[in-house]
Amino acid sequence: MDLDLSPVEPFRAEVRDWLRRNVPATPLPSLETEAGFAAHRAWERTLAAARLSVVSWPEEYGGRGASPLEWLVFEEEYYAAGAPGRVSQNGINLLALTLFAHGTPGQLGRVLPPMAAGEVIWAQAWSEPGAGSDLAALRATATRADGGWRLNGQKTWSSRAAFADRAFGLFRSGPAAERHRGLTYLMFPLDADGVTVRPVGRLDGRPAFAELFLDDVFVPDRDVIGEPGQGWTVAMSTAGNERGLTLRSPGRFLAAADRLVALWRAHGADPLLRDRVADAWIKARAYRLKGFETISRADDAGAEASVNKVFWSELDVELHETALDILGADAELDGDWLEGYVFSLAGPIYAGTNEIQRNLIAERVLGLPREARR
Amino acid sequence: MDLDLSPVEPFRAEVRDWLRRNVPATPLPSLETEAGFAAHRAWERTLAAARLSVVSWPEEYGGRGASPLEWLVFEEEYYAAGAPGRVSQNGINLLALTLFAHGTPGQLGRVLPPMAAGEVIWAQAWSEPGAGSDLAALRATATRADGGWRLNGQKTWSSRAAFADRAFGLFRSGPAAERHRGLTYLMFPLDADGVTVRPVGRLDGRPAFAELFLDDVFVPDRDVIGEPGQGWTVAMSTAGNERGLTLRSPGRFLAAADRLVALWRAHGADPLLRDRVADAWIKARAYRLKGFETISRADDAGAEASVNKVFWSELDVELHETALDILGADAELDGDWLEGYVFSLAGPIYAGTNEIQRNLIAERVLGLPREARR
Amino acid sequence: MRFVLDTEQRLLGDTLHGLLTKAGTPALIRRWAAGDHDRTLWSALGETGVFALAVPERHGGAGPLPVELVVAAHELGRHAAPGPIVETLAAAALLDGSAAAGPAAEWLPRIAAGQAVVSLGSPGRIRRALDADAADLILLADGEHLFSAVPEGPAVRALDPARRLFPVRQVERLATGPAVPRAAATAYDLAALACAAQLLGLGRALLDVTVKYARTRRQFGRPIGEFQAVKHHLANALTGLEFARPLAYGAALSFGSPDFPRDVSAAKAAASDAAYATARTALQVHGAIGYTDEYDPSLWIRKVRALRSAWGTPADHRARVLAAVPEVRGESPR
Amino acid sequence: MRFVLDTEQRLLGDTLHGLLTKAGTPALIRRWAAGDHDRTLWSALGETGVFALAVPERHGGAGPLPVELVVAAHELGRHAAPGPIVETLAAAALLDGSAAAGPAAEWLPRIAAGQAVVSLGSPGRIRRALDADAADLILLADGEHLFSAVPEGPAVRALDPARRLFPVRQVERLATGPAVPRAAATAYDLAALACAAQLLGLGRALLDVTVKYARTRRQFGRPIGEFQAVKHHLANALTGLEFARPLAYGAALSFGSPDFPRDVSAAKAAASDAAYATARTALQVHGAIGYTDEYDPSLWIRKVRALRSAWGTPADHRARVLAAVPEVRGESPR
Repeated sequence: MDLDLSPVEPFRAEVRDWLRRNVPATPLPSLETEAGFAAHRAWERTLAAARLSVVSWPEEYGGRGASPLEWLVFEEEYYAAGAPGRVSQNGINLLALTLFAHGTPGQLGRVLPPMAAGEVIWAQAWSEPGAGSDLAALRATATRADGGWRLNGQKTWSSRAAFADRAFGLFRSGPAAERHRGLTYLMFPLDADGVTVRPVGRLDGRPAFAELFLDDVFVPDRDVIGEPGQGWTVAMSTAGNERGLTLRSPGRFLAAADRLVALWRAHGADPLLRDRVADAWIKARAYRLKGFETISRADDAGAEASVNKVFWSELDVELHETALDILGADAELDGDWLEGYVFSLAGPIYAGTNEIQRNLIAERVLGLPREARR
Repeated sequence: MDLDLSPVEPFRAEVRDWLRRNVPATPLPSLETEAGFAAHRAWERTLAAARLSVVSWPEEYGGRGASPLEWLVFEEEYYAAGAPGRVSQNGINLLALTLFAHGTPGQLGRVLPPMAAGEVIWAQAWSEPGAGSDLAALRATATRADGGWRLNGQKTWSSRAAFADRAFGLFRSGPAAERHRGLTYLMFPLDADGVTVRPVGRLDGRPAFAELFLDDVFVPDRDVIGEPGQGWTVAMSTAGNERGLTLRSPGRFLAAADRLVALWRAHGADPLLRDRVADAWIKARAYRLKGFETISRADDAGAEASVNKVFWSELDVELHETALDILGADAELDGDWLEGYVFSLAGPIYAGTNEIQRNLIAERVLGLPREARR
Repeated sequence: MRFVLDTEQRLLGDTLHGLLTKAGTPALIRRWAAGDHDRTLWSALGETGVFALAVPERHGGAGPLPVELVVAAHELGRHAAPGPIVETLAAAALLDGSAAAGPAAEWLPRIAAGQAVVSLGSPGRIRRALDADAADLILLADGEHLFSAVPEGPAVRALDPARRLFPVRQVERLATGPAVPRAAATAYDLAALACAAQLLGLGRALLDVTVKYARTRRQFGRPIGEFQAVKHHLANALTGLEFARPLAYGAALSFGSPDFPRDVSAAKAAASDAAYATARTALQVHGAIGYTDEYDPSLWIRKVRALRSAWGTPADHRARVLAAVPEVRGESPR
Repeated sequence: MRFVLDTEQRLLGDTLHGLLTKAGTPALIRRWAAGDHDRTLWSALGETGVFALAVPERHGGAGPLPVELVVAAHELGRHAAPGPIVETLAAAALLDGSAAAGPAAEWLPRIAAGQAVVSLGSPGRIRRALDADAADLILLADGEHLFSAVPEGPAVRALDPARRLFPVRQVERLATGPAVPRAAATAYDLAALACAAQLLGLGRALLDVTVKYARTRRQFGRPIGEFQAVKHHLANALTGLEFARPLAYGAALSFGSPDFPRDVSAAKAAASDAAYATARTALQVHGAIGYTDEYDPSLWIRKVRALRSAWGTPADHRARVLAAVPEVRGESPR
């Protein structure tokens, strides 16, 4: 057992140096605004030009073939430098991982490079009004058409969709009674005929997601991922990744915890809040070390993704609640900490609520019996 | 709406004055020891001699017919004075309330005066090894015999039974398949032929409860409470009271919270613990005021007992955990706070676990649907 | 001793609930946030006597009636009514107690009648005046001086879009003397109590709407309210609110006694925690929809977060409580 | 970088687990509490090399090997092994570092071989020496002086009956100089780390036994482990333990670096909280039986509560962590 990071120190130094020279001195506007979205897209292009937008991908698609450890180190440096949020995150962390597992060579070659370059920004289109946590209850349909499929129905909580270019999601291509079976995984453009995008404001009023109304939207066969009808299985590989380290890397929390300590000190280091500040810092380190443990293991400990997701999502809320308590009467004022707080509140809800994750942990890791089903 | 306590101030003054003159200067030994039990029994006799052992009962049974408000005030003064724990509590708060509702005049006359006088100390005998939270799964039996019943089976977690005189509980007089039906409520002596009492230590090693083994124990008909086979209904009236104010009166927590504040100040008023100390004090006051609200209402808000039980049992644990954290490295040493902590840990478990209470609150107060049953 | 609302007090609550339901506060909140300060609701509240509760009879009011103020603030919170209502109530106490005879005679009858919208600030304690651009009068209490004030710049953007917070600067001195800080202290306590009551009303409304949602929203083939996790979240929310309420009424009844500040602080700390925990539960049980700007309960959730640290943070109030707990006579046995 | 135990380290854990399972610690704990200080298990631990992990090679040991110490302490905690094991390990570091050549040469080989039971105290930090009446040597580190010591009166009654805590007084000076406080600091950190690892083992054992109980115990016609409330309690316990573990191994790997004290403190605070939360869950899920003296897991529950505040409370350790966090270069954007 060791924690010898010296082999990756040259890579860390290169990343740190590049970021020091390139991270905008002034924070970009919120990426949940039109101007902010454009600025973040431009930043993705800057990253891509330095081959830093998707370091862990193979070189042929715009990456550097970085190891998981190098990726973790990249993330540490990225957030420590206060670099902008990643507007390409849905594509890079969800769709791309699915494509690597299930995509055709043609899809990989067509989809990944523009994603890496920040030319095409992707939105996810999972949820529907009647199917949030219970994704198997999806009702939006994909119907066979000449050379492709026709999409109909409604998607909701589609993050980034207010300003993104394309979206991916599951659609029902078989009878609803089949639930997990009979779903197909498709990609479609948000500016296609028949797509209506209605931006929806989140808690701070910013349009962080959108509703999508789909009226006979044509999708060619080549934009189906995996076999038609096998979308659930295909999507679950994405979901597994979504719930692991990639969705929120340890680097984010290390940086946020350092900022929290600085905020606490700047406000007089109130001993009343000392334990909570320390806990946030300790937990961020715990997540970092847990990440090293995860990538050191050959086997993929399935529900570990659930354990990680519960941990980081609650840490994120606690960390930001502590920051707001440090700010006291000023907590309600707009600013980085308030936006971070609003963002953190979604953590325990999305990508499988923490209640569902706890069920999975109890049943899959601890072996407790499943509930009586109706 | 008012909080005018002036009409009960003379009563308060009388109680306070008597306690000031009579509460032992040195704390009695723990009532979970043989010597301590005897000392507490003697204290009950002292209380009874001053007609202060059961102030809310009718005068004919040893009480003063005190109003609910007077009872609350009595409890406030009693615990503020640091008076000894009540070894008669099982009898006074559980059995007596059931007898007032369901007992015959003969039973009332025979059972209550010696209970009030501290001459007969009662233990409860509800749980069985296979029936803790799920009381309807009881298996110990009461079988018809000439002039009475024969008890067989095992009871457990029988609090006070290591040293008490008599016990009360439910026994199955019909088929087990009937669950809630076919139970009978009986009283029996702990020194009767066929009763074996095996004291069981709690977390601090003190024998706070016992196992009872019953082998053809004869109980005369006059010691059945209510109709045979109706024991569940009879017991539920006791349970309702058990879960309300009487099991842990607000006065206990007001006194404990004042002691906590004193402890915190004596240890340097560490700001790190300030919020938790303040919360305990605030919650004790909240419970006091909630008690005034409860007795001001004509209607009995059923599951209010569950709300109260969850609240005080968690307050009790929090309050004692805070005390132990104030004591720091000395927290593990024997003493009042540690014994109070051990005692508090039983609160969320007994008299219906807090998990069950939360179900009751959700279903009976909030109207959420019951779970699917098998 | 009868520690429950009497018939008349309950009637006041019912009347306000009816009025506010009819007014349709969600639309009003959104309009208020957009700068539309229509006073129809304000006038109606005045006619119902809400503002008169803080104004003494000699100035055309019926107060101070702290219990009724808690009843009213609870309903106003339950409907998340927008505008500087608490501030106007506090301003009444401040004007009345500051020995500012002229301004009191000028403004108190108008406040009582619902014809004046007042905001206020106080260096250190209340650094920004709520909805100052909608106010007929802005008060600024600074030590022994009471001033009128005007906004000094635009509103600061805040989480609750209907809370528009303005820095202000003094314009004219209205009163000077030791009565000013005394009145400011009373005004602060009354406002903190009204704020606590609002939080309880906000929490109650969020609990109700979340219970309703959990009864009807189905996932995995059953209403989500059937799941124990959801049940226990909601049972905890109820328990917190149930025990914070008597603290608020208890504080109201100690108005005028030396215990009033301590009791107000106990109520504000407990109400802040209970309402905030309920808001978090509401969000978690609703899922993404509760996180949505256009879903009405999100207006309640945002207001709870804001009021939690308005008129003193929970930590401020807990410190005040402990400072007021007397020394006990040594450590007594259990 | 490979941040998982290697084969040999896993083997050490498995060996100890086997040894301790066979030894039947519950009976040993009860005997130890009753004053029976039989050394069969102690010798066996010595033969397995547990104590040698803290003793340098020149004194007959194999250490210091902090990772292996964490592995061993985890298993010792998992079985709640009684006796001053952590104290003896800390004593080895103290003797080794204190420039007390004679006592070191005398005691360290015996410690390494499992032939010496040592306890220790330190004014301010460790006010009572654990199991002092069972010890061959009691050390007392006070400023620049290292003393041997003897018990001064009977054991103080404590929650965990197998933890017998004695006030001690100094007898003979063994060493003096600046090396003593340095060695005492290292010994303290190593002990706190071993204590953290014990807590993780205790927590793991409590989680395992509680999961097993929840699978088989039936109430209301089903195993209680089917209820969501029970599931979520246990999932939370697992999550806490899972994230405290890497902190303990991370701290072991920073032994000798300036980060060691900070990393030990992070591990001790997190392990204390995780193990204590697990103990509370174990108690709640078991119900009354978990609260029972004669039910073995109650021995684990009591030990967790005791170790939570032994070798520094969580608050002490959190303060130490924050004191060691460097100033960041100003508040960076998100």
